[in-house]
Amino acid sequence: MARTTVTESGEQQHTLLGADELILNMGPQHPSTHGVLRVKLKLDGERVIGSECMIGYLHRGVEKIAENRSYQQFAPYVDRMDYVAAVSNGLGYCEAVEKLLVVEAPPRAKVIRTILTELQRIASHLLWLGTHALDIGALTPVFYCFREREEILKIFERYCGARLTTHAFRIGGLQYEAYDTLEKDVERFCKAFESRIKEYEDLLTQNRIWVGRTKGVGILTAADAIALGATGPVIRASGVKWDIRKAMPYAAYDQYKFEIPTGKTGDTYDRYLVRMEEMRQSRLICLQAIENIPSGPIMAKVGKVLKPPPGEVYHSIEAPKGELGYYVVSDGTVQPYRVRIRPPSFVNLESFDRMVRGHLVADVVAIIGTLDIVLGEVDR
Amino acid sequence: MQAVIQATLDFLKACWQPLLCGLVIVAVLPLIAGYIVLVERKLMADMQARLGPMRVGPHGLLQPIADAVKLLIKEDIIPQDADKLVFWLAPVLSVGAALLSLAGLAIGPAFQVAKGINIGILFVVGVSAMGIYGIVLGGWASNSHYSLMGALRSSAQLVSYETAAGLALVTGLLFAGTLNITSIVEAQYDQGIWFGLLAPVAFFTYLVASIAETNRAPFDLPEAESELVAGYMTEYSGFRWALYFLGEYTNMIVVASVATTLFLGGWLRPFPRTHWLDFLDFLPALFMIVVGAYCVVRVPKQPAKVQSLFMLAVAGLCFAVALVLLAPVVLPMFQRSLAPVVKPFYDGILGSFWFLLKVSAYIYFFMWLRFTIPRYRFDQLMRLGWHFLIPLSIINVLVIGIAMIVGSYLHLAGGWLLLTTIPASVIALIVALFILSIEQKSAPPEQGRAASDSYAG
Amino acid sequence: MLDKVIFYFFAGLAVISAVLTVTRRNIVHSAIFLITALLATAGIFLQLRAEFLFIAQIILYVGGIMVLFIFVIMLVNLDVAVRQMQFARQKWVALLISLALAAQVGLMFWSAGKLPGQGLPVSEAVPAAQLPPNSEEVARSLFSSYLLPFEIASVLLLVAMIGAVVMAKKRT
Amino acid sequence: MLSIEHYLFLGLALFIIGVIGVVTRRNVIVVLMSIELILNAVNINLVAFSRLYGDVAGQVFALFIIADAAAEAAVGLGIIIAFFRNRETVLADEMDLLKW
Repeated sequence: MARTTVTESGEQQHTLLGADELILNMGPQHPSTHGVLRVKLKLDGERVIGSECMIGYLHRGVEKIAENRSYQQFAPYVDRMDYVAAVSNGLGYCEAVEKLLVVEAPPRAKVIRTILTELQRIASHLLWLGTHALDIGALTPVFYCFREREEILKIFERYCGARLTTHAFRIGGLQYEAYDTLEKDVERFCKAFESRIKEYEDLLTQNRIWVGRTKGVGILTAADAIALGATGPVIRASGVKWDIRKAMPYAAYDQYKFEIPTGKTGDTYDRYLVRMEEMRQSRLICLQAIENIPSGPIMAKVGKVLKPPPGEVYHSIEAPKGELGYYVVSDGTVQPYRVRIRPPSFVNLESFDRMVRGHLVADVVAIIGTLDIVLGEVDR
Repeated sequence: MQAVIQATLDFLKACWQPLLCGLVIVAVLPLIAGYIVLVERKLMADMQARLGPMRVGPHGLLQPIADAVKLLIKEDIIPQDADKLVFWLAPVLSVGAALLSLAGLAIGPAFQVAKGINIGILFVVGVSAMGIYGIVLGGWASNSHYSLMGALRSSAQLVSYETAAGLALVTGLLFAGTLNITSIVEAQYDQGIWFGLLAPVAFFTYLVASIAETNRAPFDLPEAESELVAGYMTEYSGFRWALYFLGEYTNMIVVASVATTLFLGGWLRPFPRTHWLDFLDFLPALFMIVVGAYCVVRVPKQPAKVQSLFMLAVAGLCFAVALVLLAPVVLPMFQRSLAPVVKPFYDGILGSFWFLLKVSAYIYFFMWLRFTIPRYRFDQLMRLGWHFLIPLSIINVLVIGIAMIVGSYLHLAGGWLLLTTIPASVIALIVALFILSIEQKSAPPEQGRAASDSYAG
Repeated sequence: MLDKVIFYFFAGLAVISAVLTVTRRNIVHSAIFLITALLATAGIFLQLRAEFLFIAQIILYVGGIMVLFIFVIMLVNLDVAVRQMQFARQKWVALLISLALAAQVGLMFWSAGKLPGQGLPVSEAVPAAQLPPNSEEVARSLFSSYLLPFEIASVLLLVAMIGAVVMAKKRT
Repeated sequence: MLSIEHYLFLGLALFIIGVIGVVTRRNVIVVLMSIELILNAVNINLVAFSRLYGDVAGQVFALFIIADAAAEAAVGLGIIIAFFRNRETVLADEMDLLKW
């Protein structure tokens, strides 16, 4: 057994047996680092006394690619960042460029965007729930979650022909008119989904082992969460009522009533509860939105060639994982001068080290799971 | 030379039966284990709204064979810095201990490899416990952190839970008064009630501890795939990995058989001396008839003619088996003189039917748990073992012993013993829960500290 | 004849593994060979019709004590230990002691004038078929004639348990 | 026929090997393991005589010896862990202080 001494600023950690720490490389090929995250853990026995996240295994230079593509051409690339929530990514980018162009999508487009984005939020949370439960050892929820996610993906497929990297929206509105039975499909899904959430909660929420594994694990206080710039369910579970949909409404969110669920302690269990409640709220938003989809055009008047006036804009939306921001700089040509993306997963990953210290290896996977990171977005 | 040959012949003459049984077990068990895996996958699929293996053979029936072939022809990788000898030895130990412990088990009054061992059930428990070396040494020899952590977790876990399991067995043995497997089952026949009903707490303790001992979910920490990749098996591939797998499933059969023998009446049917339940003897035949009838019903729904014929053949087979099963039960009713002739058949078939039914139910429970609940964390596992199960089983031995003495003063026997043992079990449970609550009050499970001491247990 | 084969097999196994136990550099290998030696001893017990002791040896020694050993070996730093010198410079002392021991026992055999095979056959006094059931017999003896030693042993184990916990506890 | 001397010689061999291990090895864990060997050698003698006289007392005492070995191993290994924590070594000849 190879124990390697860590000589890091002469800091002598006191371990259980007085022996050196054990360095455990988790990932980039590990079943529960959700892709290619590599975590270097300093262990004392099984207790984590330090950690370091190593990222970049999925780096594709998305931001650099933007500088060599026209505005429309770049839109499909953002789908490949958070590839389990492609619709939300697209929404953020399209709205940012629209802000830069000083155009606004027509109301009908806005409502349909909202519906699809909320469905995407449910789909993303379902994927999170399934894999998170799988990490903690529950084998079954993942298949139930995929069953419902499949329904959502079917709606996407019928709408735009793609399931994963949808490229559903266009700058200025929508390319496709909603298909005939969209409302009915969404309604049917939402009606069925109520009981399905209950099914997941039956399996997990009151389960002693689940509570034992998640309660008190990976606590992030509100102050820490703010200091580390955490957003999305992570900060809300710490008790901070921060949701871009309410704070800076975009798309059609100002028309709908919904709650922002918050937690108290900011542990893994709270994050679980917050996300479960968010799925319910998303379902309610969808139900409200399909009641009254305004008629009218789906595309604002934008030219075939987009030449935004020189300037810069920052626009952020509430993606399933947190605040997804696009900072777009235009120099007046057909290509953006610079696109900087603020990915929620990357920023949330900052709190990882704070969360895992003092926990066991088993908790590390629970914490990676609860952060709900997507490496495509972290590495870009 | 002559003497050696003579000795060998004597040995063979004396031991041909156990040797043959052993050979059959070694030859057939991998197949059985493979099909348990298939059943597990099918059950899991059923509970998870999907189909499971469907491609190899009808409904994936040939999947185990395909898997076995795949594993056999896979490249055998030995890590460069591994301790080669130990790396080679460990899986063999694991599967060897599991197979060896089968020798002490009795599937029915007629089927036992080594008959009348004086130490019976202790032999099974002791030998199967040696399988831990396969895990610990394999994890160590792989020279990988994940493997080592799996090995450490496993040794700590097995040592802790073996205590609880052993004490639960002691409680059962209090009723039996013998270690011999056959005598244990006969004792349950004499009492007319299973020991599992007389000592429910002991049965529960053994159930939990046996899950932990076989490294099954929710106690599958040594191989927790989401944390330790595959724990002690991380560096193993191909045939060696298959050996571990075989050892694990054989171990499941072993613990299920021990529980069945000691707590669930072995090869006896439920309430073996309650005569109005005699109709249960027809159950295996009835079961086969129902399966056959179901096949017949399904025949018109088959898409192809070949499949219809296949279904019919299966149905015919079922009916034939049902006839064979019925004969020893029905014939003596008409012809009293036939009774002693068919008795051994009757014992053998019915006995093994009940035994295997109980073992299957036990294993089914394991699987059901695995699909339903998440995994414990290591410190939680240790706390459950040391703060709850072990006190519970110690107190249980004590109070059940007292209950038996009280029962003997009151001249209670059989089902009447429940009058003393059930209150005793309730007392044991209450006291153990009380201890647990004191434990939790005095030392709230604080994260870091509790965790760091978990191995010390 | 069969008895003899079994005895020589287990005896040879025990001696060879014992030698390997004290000579291997790698402690884990040492432990593995010690396990083999203990198992071989268990085989000897079985051959002597001491069935209960056979299984006690397996459960307690092999399943309990040796697991503890291996556990501790894995906890303490092994890599360094293998590279260090394994044998003290007391080889001659060891040789002397063992020679003295062997001489003493040899003298005893010589004075008795008996070699293996010439002395009292172990299974003559009571033939194997007439032995009472072993575990019952051991239990009866343990809980009647030797009840006090049994209780003392349990107190010893309790003390050892407390002692081990106190020793191994982390001083804070 | 197997005579009692067979077992005595086996016990002697194991005993001597154990003594050699205790005296020559530096690693305390191996020393402890050698002690287990010695105890086993004694057990063989006890059980052999028990068989010879058809008296189960020898086996009972062998049981006591096993219990004793368990106690000894537990305390010994506890000491080793405590020692390792303080001195980061398991070598016998470095245990040269009465107090640390």
